[in-house]
Amino acid sequence: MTNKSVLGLFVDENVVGDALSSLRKSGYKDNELEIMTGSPYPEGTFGEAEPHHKLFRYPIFGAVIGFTIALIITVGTQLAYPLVTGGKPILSIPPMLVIFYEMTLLFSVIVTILGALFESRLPKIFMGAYDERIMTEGYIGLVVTVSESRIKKAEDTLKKFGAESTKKGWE
Amino acid sequence: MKQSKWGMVVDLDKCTGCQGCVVACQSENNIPSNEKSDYDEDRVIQWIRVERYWEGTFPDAKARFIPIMCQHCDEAPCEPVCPVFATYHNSEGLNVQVYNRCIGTRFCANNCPYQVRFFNFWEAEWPESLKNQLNPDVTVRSRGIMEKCTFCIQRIRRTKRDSNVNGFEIEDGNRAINTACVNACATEALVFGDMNDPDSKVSRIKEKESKKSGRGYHLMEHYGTSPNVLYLKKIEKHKSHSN
Amino acid sequence: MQEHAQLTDKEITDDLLSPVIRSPKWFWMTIGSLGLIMLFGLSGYVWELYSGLGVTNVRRPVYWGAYITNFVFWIGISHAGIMVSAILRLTQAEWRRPITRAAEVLTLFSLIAALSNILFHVGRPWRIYWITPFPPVVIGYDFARGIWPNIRSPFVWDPVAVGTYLLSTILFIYTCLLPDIALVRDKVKSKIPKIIYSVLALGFRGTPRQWKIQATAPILLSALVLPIFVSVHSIVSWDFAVSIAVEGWHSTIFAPYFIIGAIHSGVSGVACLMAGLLWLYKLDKYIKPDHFDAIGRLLVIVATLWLFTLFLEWIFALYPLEDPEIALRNMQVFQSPWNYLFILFLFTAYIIPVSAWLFKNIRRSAKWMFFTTILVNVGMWLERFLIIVPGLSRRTELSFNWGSYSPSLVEMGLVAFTFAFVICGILVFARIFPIIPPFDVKEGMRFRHVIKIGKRNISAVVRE
Amino acid sequence: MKSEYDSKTRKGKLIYPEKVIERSLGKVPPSKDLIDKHLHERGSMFRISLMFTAIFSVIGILGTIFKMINGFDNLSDWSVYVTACVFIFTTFMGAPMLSMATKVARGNWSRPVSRLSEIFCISGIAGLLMFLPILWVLPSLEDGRNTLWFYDPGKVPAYSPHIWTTIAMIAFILTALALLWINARPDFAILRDNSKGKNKIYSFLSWGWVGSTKQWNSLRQRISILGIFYFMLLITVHFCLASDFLMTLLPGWVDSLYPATQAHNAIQGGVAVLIIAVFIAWKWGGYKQYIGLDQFWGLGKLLFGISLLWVWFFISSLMVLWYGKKPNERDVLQILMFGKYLPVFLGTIFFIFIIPFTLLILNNVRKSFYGPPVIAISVLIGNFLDRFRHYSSAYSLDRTIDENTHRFVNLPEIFVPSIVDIMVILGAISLPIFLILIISKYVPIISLWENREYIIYGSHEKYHRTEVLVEGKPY
Repeated sequence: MTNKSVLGLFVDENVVGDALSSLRKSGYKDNELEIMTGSPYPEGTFGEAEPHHKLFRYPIFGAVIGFTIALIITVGTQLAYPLVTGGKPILSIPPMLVIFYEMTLLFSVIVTILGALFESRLPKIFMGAYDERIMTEGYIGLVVTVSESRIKKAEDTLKKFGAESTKKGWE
Repeated sequence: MKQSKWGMVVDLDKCTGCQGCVVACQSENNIPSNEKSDYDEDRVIQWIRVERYWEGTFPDAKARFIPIMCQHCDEAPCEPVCPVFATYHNSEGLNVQVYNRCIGTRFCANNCPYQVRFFNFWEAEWPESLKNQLNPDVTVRSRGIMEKCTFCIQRIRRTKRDSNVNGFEIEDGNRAINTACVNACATEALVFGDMNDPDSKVSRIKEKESKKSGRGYHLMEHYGTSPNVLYLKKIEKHKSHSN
Repeated sequence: MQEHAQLTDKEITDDLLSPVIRSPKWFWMTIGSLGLIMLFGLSGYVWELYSGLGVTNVRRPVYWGAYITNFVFWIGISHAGIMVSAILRLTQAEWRRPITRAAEVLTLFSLIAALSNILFHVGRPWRIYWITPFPPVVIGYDFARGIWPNIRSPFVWDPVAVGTYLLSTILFIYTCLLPDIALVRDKVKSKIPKIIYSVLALGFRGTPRQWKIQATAPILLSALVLPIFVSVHSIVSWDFAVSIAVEGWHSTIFAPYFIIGAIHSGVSGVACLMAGLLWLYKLDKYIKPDHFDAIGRLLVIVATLWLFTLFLEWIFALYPLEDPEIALRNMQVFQSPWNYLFILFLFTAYIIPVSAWLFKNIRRSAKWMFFTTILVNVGMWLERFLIIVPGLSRRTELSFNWGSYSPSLVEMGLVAFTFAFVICGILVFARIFPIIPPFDVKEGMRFRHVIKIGKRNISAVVRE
Repeated sequence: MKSEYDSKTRKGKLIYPEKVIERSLGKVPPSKDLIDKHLHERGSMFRISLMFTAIFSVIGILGTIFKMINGFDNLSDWSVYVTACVFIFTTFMGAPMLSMATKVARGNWSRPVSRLSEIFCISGIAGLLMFLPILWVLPSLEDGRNTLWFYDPGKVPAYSPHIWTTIAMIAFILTALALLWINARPDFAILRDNSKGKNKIYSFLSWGWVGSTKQWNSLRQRISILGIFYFMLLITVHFCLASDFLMTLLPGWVDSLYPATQAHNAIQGGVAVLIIAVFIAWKWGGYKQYIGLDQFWGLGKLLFGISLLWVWFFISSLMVLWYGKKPNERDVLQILMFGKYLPVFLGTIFFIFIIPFTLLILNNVRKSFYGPPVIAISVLIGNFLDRFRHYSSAYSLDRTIDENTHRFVNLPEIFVPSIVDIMVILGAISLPIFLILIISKYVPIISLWENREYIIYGSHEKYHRTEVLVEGKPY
């Protein structure tokens, strides 16, 4: 069963807030309501549900991975070819520290990026109901994604609150 | 058989600066002949070179000679900085250079206090007449890599192999195992041998001269590179330039 | 207090995307001329590859020359990019908004330029991959090697560090670029670019969740990239500092000395770039005198700290009173041409610019900042040259081997190539993506408040 | 600026209006409560600590006198004394940097604690007092050691290190006191007008401060100029101490980074003691509603960054010395790190880096009342061990050198402090605290005027359906 989504374009933050709360009152869940803005607003400007994320955990995973790889590479290569150079010990710690450091940071960065993409639910293949003016002209979009039966009511609500234009899209 | 540790003694009081060692080294190790242009642009390749210093002023000016080759340091600064293990310390105490591995970062050359490492800026070339005198035991180095004195490792290897095959003992000072420069030295200023063998000539000289009264010293000792080449020089009344 | 222009989203979008939508008049001409310079340099490189490093002027004992100097220089420039953007993000400085991306892009291209110098430098560039720890099995035909890299060598630390830096820079830039790619996607009309941009934008729609990640990820990444930034140039400095044989290199201050020098030259590079962009793209509404003022003040502090480290380096080089060291310093200061270069370096790197930046109206004028910062970078290039070459010309006890060096035409050509390459790269980037992040500017507009005390309007900003 | 957007017809283009927040200074008077706290409320805690620090200071002074009686010739006898003296400069005298730095960076969070950091300026007097005997301890340049002054008889006086270091130190301390006074002048004026008893002193201290615009502007200029001077002199003093009073006494040690490292240690230790002071003021001083979580958070972040920087300094000098392997470098590594002093060295690393790094990396430790102080204490311990590692080894070193190997014949054992040394350490720690407690009777430890600015410029505002913190940048 496919959901349908309707988008309303607004200009005034407070109006969006009112629309959102009234939609909530008339029984639409938070996961059905979505706001789209062309640039960041402070959290909860529209009284929307505050998104929770675990981005701070990813670097630690990455660090662990990187450190292990560095450990394997450094110790492994030095033991695989135990050639004496300049009377330095076969397992010399200070150079290993350098490699540990770099690899740890490298992998924590990579994993953090992946985490950022995942946490912001990207990549998204189908845009659904979307309008280009949101990005370009700073309109605020309010998308309601529900089943066929309730889509009409949602659109009316958006209209009632004076959405500049509404358009439908498949999700 | 016992692990040998090769070393050399250079007696500066005997050296006449005749450059014989240089020529011998050039012909033994397939070093391209150094033209005038090479000297002009500081790109000569001399695995062993005789440095000449003037002491005093005319009329009583003395020429001092010091032959300098790779010191085969036990704690060589040039080794650890090579990213590809092209130079490392082998089990016989030699600081070996592996030409095939070298990628020519020239880091080792910077790190050598004695400046005995040389870079092949051009492809090595010989006049047609000299093509046949090249030593078959020594690789002709391609351009873009470092090279340096090897204590004629090819001679060491060959003699060892022969001794294993024909089963004769390598006695000290064997001309087959001596480096080319040592063989060529007319005044026997250069002595080559096994330092682990207590009664080899090298060890005996080292024993004698390393004492407080002795003439022995290492080149640029304050770097703490602990070289395997021992220099002998009698310190005269007035200050000498060569150390 | 500067006068804030209030702009709508639409205006901002049109302003900042105009060079992306339609290439400016001067664009192709500039790219072409830069391309000629690059071609000249590259032809020199081809010759070098064909006939060997003899075509350069490096010689015994000065085995390192203009290429390594240039490498260190570009690494230095690359530092400020991330450093400026990361530190400003972490401290939530409001004036960061228009300049962060330009700084990061500068980092990206200068890093690539630096890496190219290594290719020019080594004797057998086609074997350069041997310093990476690939298992010999993978490249089976390669019997000659059959060995791992020697991780004790600073030249193995370098690729690890610089590679890490480059990769994280690219990812960093892309993450911060996402919303603007989405913006361009919605702005462009023509077919094929639209498809490409939509693929790159990964379907970014600007939901609160996405914006929250967009706010959080850069700060987190900055915190991760700053340590990399510090380590990279320390490691580059250790290339020199670990070698005991060269006087004037073996000094423990080198890591901080190089880092602060890098910040000095790099922040100047960023200011220079900003002035250039301001002039090229008419960005007066976004890049304000206040930005240059702030950068100028930062630069004065950084430059003075750098001078202090320079002082430490010199005083402790002379402190043991060893002959080679004294001979070297003597040569640097008293012997031609090094003394002229040294004086030039001191004046261009510190005396002229810093004394200029002490004046408020010089700090606040883009033109002046442009020229002074260019001066700084001339000086910093000279600084690296004066560290590397005199040190290598070996004023040691073995005076038989004293040498000298001056770059050859090929080397100069390749140095010019790197400069042309970086400028060209930044221009091309600015043609493809907005070089000033529109979404960040919009956010800045929205977050601007005013605290009114009596008649005085005090500008204030929102901290979340 | 108003929006041209008409919400009836919903036409026109949208403009971001600058949200204007009305404020007036009249609404935020200098807090009466703060003034009362400063003038009247001194808990029994205060008196007890005053008493104890006084006693310990006397003990320390006695210890110093004992040492003087034993004479100045034996360097190793004084090694702990020097350690303790330098410890004052690497901890207490570093604290004011925080206030200077944040004033230059125009941060808002640090306004409530900046006075606490300035008050530490007074501890410089203790440092100077402790430094004076060392002038007799340090041998003159005639003993032929290497020096930064390139000693040649006739041109450079044999006592130039002593002279220049003393001059730098006095200038440093005078600058510090000037800073304290200039920063506190407006508060003195406020107290002059609000206090019954002490207004004689305050009217003298405030030196005719009426709070005119001219005065405020000149105040800001002076603070920034003196702040820069303070930083430069801090570096200079540590440069002199670290080089002439330490490095030249350890032959073969050429570490051009160490002076910078010690200056950095000073800033780190300064932040640490400041955190502890803030914690005390928050817990027992009764300033709970003035010092909040933000202050601890900011200080924690600062300490974290500085500790990371410290380990970078340390590694970058270790790497060069370790790789170089010259004879003298091996000796130095043996003496300072891997030889007899290994336990002290490991302790340093543990307390000064590992603990702060592993704990402060967690945000909820940074953003807590009890996390930062605990870590600060460990940093201080590490700081002392570091000073001890360097100074005591350098002062109790047998300088006979083998002629052939150019290396030390015998390395110094770990110096075991005697009872007198313990007394000196106690005194060195408690005398500055004693001075600070004394001065805090006269200088309010929460700056009245900066606290007022803090309230004005940082405000929570309503933003549509949420609330945001709006921070003003007045200058």
